Amino acid sequence: MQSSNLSGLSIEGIAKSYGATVALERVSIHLAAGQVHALLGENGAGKSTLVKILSGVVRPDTGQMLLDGQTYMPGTILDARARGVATAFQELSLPSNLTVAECLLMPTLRKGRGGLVSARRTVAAAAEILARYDLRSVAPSALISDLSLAERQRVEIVRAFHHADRVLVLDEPTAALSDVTWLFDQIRRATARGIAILYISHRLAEVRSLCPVATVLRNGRSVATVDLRQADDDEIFELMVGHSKASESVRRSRVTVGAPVLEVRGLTTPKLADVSFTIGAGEILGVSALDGQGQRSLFYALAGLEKRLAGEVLVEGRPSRPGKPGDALRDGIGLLPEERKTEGILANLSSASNIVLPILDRIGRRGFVWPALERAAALESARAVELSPRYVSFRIGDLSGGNQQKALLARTMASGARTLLLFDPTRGVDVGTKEAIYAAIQAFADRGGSVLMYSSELPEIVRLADRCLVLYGGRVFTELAGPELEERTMVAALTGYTSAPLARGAAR
Amino acid sequence: MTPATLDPALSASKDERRVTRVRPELVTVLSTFALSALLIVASRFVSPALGSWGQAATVVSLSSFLIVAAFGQGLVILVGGLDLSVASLITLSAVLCTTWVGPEAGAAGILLIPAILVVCALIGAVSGLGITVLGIPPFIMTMATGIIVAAGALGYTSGTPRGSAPAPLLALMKGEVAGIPLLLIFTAAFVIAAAVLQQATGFGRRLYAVGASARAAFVAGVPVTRTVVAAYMLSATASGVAGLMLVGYSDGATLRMGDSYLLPTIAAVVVGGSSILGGSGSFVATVGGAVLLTTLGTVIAALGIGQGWRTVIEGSIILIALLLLRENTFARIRSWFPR
Amino acid sequence: MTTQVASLPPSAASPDRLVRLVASGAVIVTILYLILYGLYALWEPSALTAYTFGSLVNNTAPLAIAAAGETLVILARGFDLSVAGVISLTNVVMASYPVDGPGGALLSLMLCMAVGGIVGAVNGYLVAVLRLQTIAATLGTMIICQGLSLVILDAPGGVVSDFVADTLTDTLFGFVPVSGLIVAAVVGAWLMLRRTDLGVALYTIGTDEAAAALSGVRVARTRFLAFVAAGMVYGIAGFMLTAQTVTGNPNSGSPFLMLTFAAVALGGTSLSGGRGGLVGSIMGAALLMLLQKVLFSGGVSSFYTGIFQGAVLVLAIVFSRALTHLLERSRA
Amino acid sequence: MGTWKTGRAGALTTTLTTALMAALVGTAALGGPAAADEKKIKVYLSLSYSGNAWQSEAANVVKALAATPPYDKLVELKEVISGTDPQAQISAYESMIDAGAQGIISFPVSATALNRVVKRGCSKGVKFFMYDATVTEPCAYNVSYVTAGFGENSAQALVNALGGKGKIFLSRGVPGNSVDKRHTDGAMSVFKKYPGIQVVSEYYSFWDDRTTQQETGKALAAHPDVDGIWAQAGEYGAIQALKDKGSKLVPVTGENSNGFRLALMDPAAKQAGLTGVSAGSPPATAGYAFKLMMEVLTAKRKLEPQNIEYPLPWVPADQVKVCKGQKFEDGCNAFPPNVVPNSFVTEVFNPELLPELSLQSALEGKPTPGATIQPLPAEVKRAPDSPGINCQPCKAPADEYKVTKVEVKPAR
Repeated sequence: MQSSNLSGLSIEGIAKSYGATVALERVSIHLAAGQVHALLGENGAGKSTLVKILSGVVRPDTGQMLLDGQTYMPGTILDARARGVATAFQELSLPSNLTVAECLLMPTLRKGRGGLVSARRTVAAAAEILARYDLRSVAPSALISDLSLAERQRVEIVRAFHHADRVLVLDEPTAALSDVTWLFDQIRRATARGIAILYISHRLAEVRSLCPVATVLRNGRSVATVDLRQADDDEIFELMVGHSKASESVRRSRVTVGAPVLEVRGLTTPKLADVSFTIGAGEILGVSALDGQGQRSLFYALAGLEKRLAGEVLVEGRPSRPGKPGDALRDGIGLLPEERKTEGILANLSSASNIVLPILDRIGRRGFVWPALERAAALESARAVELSPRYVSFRIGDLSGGNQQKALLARTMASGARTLLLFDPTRGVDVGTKEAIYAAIQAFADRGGSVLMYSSELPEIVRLADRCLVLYGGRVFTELAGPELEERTMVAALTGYTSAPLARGAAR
Repeated sequence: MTPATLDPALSASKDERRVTRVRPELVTVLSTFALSALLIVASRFVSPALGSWGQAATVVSLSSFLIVAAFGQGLVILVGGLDLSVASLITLSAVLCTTWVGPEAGAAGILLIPAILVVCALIGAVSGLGITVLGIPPFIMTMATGIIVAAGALGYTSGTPRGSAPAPLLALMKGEVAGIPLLLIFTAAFVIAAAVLQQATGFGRRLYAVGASARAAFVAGVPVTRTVVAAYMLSATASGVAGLMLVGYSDGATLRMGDSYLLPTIAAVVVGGSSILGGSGSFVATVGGAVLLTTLGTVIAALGIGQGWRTVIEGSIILIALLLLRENTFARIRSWFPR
Repeated sequence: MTTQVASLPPSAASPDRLVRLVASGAVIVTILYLILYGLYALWEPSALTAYTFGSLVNNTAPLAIAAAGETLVILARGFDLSVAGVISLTNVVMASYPVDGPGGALLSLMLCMAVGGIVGAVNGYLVAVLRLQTIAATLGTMIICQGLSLVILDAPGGVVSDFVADTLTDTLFGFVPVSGLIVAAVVGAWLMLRRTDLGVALYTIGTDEAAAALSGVRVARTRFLAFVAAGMVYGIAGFMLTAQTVTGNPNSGSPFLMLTFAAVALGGTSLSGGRGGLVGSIMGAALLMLLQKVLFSGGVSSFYTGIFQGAVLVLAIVFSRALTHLLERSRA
Repeated sequence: MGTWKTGRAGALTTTLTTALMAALVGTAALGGPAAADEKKIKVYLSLSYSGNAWQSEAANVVKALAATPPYDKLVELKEVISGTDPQAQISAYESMIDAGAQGIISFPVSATALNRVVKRGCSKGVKFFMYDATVTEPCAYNVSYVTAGFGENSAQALVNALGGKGKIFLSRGVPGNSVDKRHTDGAMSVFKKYPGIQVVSEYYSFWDDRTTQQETGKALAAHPDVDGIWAQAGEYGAIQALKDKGSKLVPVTGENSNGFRLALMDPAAKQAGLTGVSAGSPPATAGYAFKLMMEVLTAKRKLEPQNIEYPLPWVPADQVKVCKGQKFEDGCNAFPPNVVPNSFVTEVFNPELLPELSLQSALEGKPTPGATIQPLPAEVKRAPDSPGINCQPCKAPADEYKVTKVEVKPAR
């Protein structure tokens, strides 16, 4: 454990409530300069609130923070930056109308003649920043809206690095990154300069490779600070959830694969060429690919969100040509979309309303969907994904990302679809929630449903899938099954046998 | 408070952080009605004859048109739109009612009343399709349909609407059943039916979903286009009903009949706490907003000061009401009463 | 970098700025304007005289400036109904307190902008600090302004100084309308504003308020300033309206309410914020005013004017969307 | 809206637009300026907003007269509706002047805002005839009843009916309107003389029946014991509001709606306490103004621009008489309820000045079969100056608010 130390950031007894909702009860952490400190905790443990307090977005009700021995209580993001504290947020905070350069320099851009903003100087300054952090592949004049999710995440991270002279907060920085080498390099360089880093991630392996110490947050309190070299995964897990965890990584028991449920023949879209496969009843087919290899197009074309150029899709023998997701649902295909924030949740509504959306007509009595009926149906669906009943009547936008994801999975499963298209179902989700989601997916398959699942995490595929398609350049590069379905083979296949193993695969 | 070490009491994975359960919408509804009642009582100071049941009855009858029209406006706002054709549709249905049906209408003539509402609904469908299929902003599309419908009504009547109200509408607006004004019964029934439609049917729930996020609702399989078009059709129909009620009330139609209702419908919805951006709000709160605005009108009308200052006071009270109805205010009041 | 970066689609290079510009509302509405003006000139040859054009510009200036002000608020994702109130208020203030001569005109202009700025500050405070919904708060201030206008002038009348009445509606060198120069000055100020941090922040909070806040933009301050600036611009609109009508009228602002929003939307500014610009709104206003002329010269009159107006409004939007679509497809 | 699905609406939009734009240009081209008949006198009728009975009747009589021989061969009349926005009317006048108008007959929406364009028109030889509402530009002809004392005369009639004592409502017109102010000032000049008269409520009805009904209803909630109502146009709504409240009616003075006139002669209403006077703004002014203009344009009359007063219609309750035919004949001045709507403004006729008109002209703008234009009396009545209404700057005569129609009873 760290002793009280003048250099770095000390957080002492911080508490924060929103009205009657208590987000943080008592949190104390010391971030030492030059060290990467992990923050672990389930979704809803209070991590986001702590991040907001550190970044100056909200002020704590009680408690104090000391930065290098001086009181630190930022009122705005700019206050925090002025003290050398910056954050790369989980929900990326890059306004989509700006260019990369503007984003990096906001709110004060470079001025030219007459004190007016000079686009040229702004771009030049940004190019310099991008170069400093080895991100030359992103053009400083590109619009944020034109970037891929991974590129946006990188820009977000670079911006935080740029403003963080003393303390850097990285909230799920790898959620959209398939490759973490670049990030880890930057982190090492930053710590070498004496910057304290608070690192938040659900990926324990990642955390172990970076951080010597971790603080565990549970129900709004910092319950323990542990030396990661001396604690094993189970101990950490127990600290996080408050009880020991069931054994992990059991390859799912293979049920006999039934008759074909989803048959795809020669599916072609502008980003996908001639993809064919079949999923049987009770089967989970994994999809693995690097960013942007057409996996999104595959899922969206099946769900009626993207136009098909050619190919045929049969659901239990009947052709399915959905023009919109509603049609796909009617054919028995349910989609869990990629972007939770924009395509998934209805932030203003309760979780219950979110969950029952596709089955409103079914749960009604004589056409009336009374609140009690909605709640009852939602509770039943929530049970399947282990979503706590108390969250069902909450505004879904107020829930943590993991609970939102559970609710969305509950919605997709409740829709009655026999084929689920799950696009990265555990993105940005903590360990406990992951387990619940895995269990729900397995249970669904065990009941005879068929699942097409893309995941950015290889172990997930290895664990859940019966077979796995590897997409490369919009085509099925290979199909792995049985003993081939393990991480090393997959890593090779992902890159089309072209390069060294990926960092993440190697790290595991 | 527990120190930052492992605490046995915490070993059970139980989240003890408290959470508020009072719904802000409920508070808005209660507040608007309470403010209205308060205004009525306080208006005794303005004139001794005010603050009576008679005044309350006036408020109910005057607010009924606004309530009906604001229902439609509220649905459209709920799906993230705005209906500027309310005024023209009120006028259109009034004009069609006096010309098609008229005072001496028999049973066959009465059947034309639903036909009028169908015309309104079709116009609403045009607005809705323009917005969903052609992607025209609701503001422009409904403004355009409004202008077109107004011009059509003008041309159709050559400027002079003929005829007067059919007997059933007169009865609706002025009749009584067992001493209770028929209008009150009708309005109450309308409010209940409309609130149930909005809050407790699949269609109503889908409206909320589309308003909260059209994209997410679409991905989740909601027929967004159909839902939005239906909202505009219902709005147009509600305006049509308000027009029919106005015909019964004033026993005739004029071409400017609806003009004074456009901004009040929006104001009623917003004062009732719905977000102008869609996805939130309840019809009962809108009713509260409509009643509050109408009460305000009757009280201010009795003030013995010039129209200029009267208008200033009206605007100020609307602002004060909005400030009082903010969620922050509720939170602050709640914090005074710790549990 | 590892290979996977190479396998990604190349990071979106600087997009084709020309296509973006052409597809922007301002350019499309200008194209529409030119088409309609051609039609107008075809039917009414005097349309091409400096006088007719000048009087059209005079007629357009108040609405164009009002729409310009409204754009500032709409870009920041708001609605400002107080535009109608401020125009009435500044109009009656000017007619009640006329000051003669060029210095007087300048003083009046300052007064109008101050009145508008104060109303804007009230709006800004209600919206940005007290967090009322924009449409509701500005409805309240609009009503209050209308009341105050009636208090100041209870019937049309008042006196407007000759300098304001004559010079501001005149033409320079026989072909440059003075009112056009004022509009140009507003545009100039806008182009400067766009190239300040505030201007960038304005678009940003309209696009994504949460992200803007996390990027260090002071959201409340930006929104407050947007309302103040908009109010001041409405003040200029009231000033120009007074110059044109040479009279005070406590109801003079009312017709502007819907028209400003129509002009903004026609100009390609998204009513949900973040996209568009002030030049488009000005051209949108010009298009609306031109439309009256075209319909008149085309022989459309009487009852059916409204039907054509509505149809053209819709068609203009559909046309611009279609053009944008075509351009985007040709780029792809 | 429209953004939840991507790239679907585009193609459809494109096709539709192309088709619609083509259609629009096509129609527009077809509907282009009709080849004007060079020999005809080009006259424009500029309306504010043809949204109420008054406006459309006024427009209809002008249209009917223009189609009555011999004018049907002489004049080419075009109607333009520009709304209540002065700027729109300025633009409309500009267009008319550019299009070579010889005469413009108009209901001006502002007494002062149009002056500049009117002046320009005059300098190009255009004759402006304003009916009912007026402009202060001296080169225009104003034909109006506004100076004829509606406010003070009807106020005096109400005072007389109340015996000089009682609580009254003022049901006014449009706030901030100069005609409303002229009427109200006139009325107040009378009411002030009677200490027993107490104005307990003053509200604006926008000259509309339904608004009057609602506003009167609100006022009645505060003052159920009202003794009389002085109303501008919309007066029939005031009577309905009284009826909504119960059986008691009170004296009401108002303008010329058919519903009001019928109510004044209804024995049951009289029994319940209704009496009053129907006076005020006559749409017939438009017809008179048009005929004057045509006589000037056809050089049958030499008349310098001036303010001309149209006589104030004045029908007390005991003089209401229902017409049997299509016109005001034998002193009748109202129509049966099944013939015209309640909001119909009866004073669209004038047996002496406008014998050409019938109900059909007022309702549909069609000429009366067989009628021909009759010459107007040579004399016109000059209107007194009324600052801000028909002149600026000028001084009102000392007897501006002189009561002319009824006896002035001394205050008790």
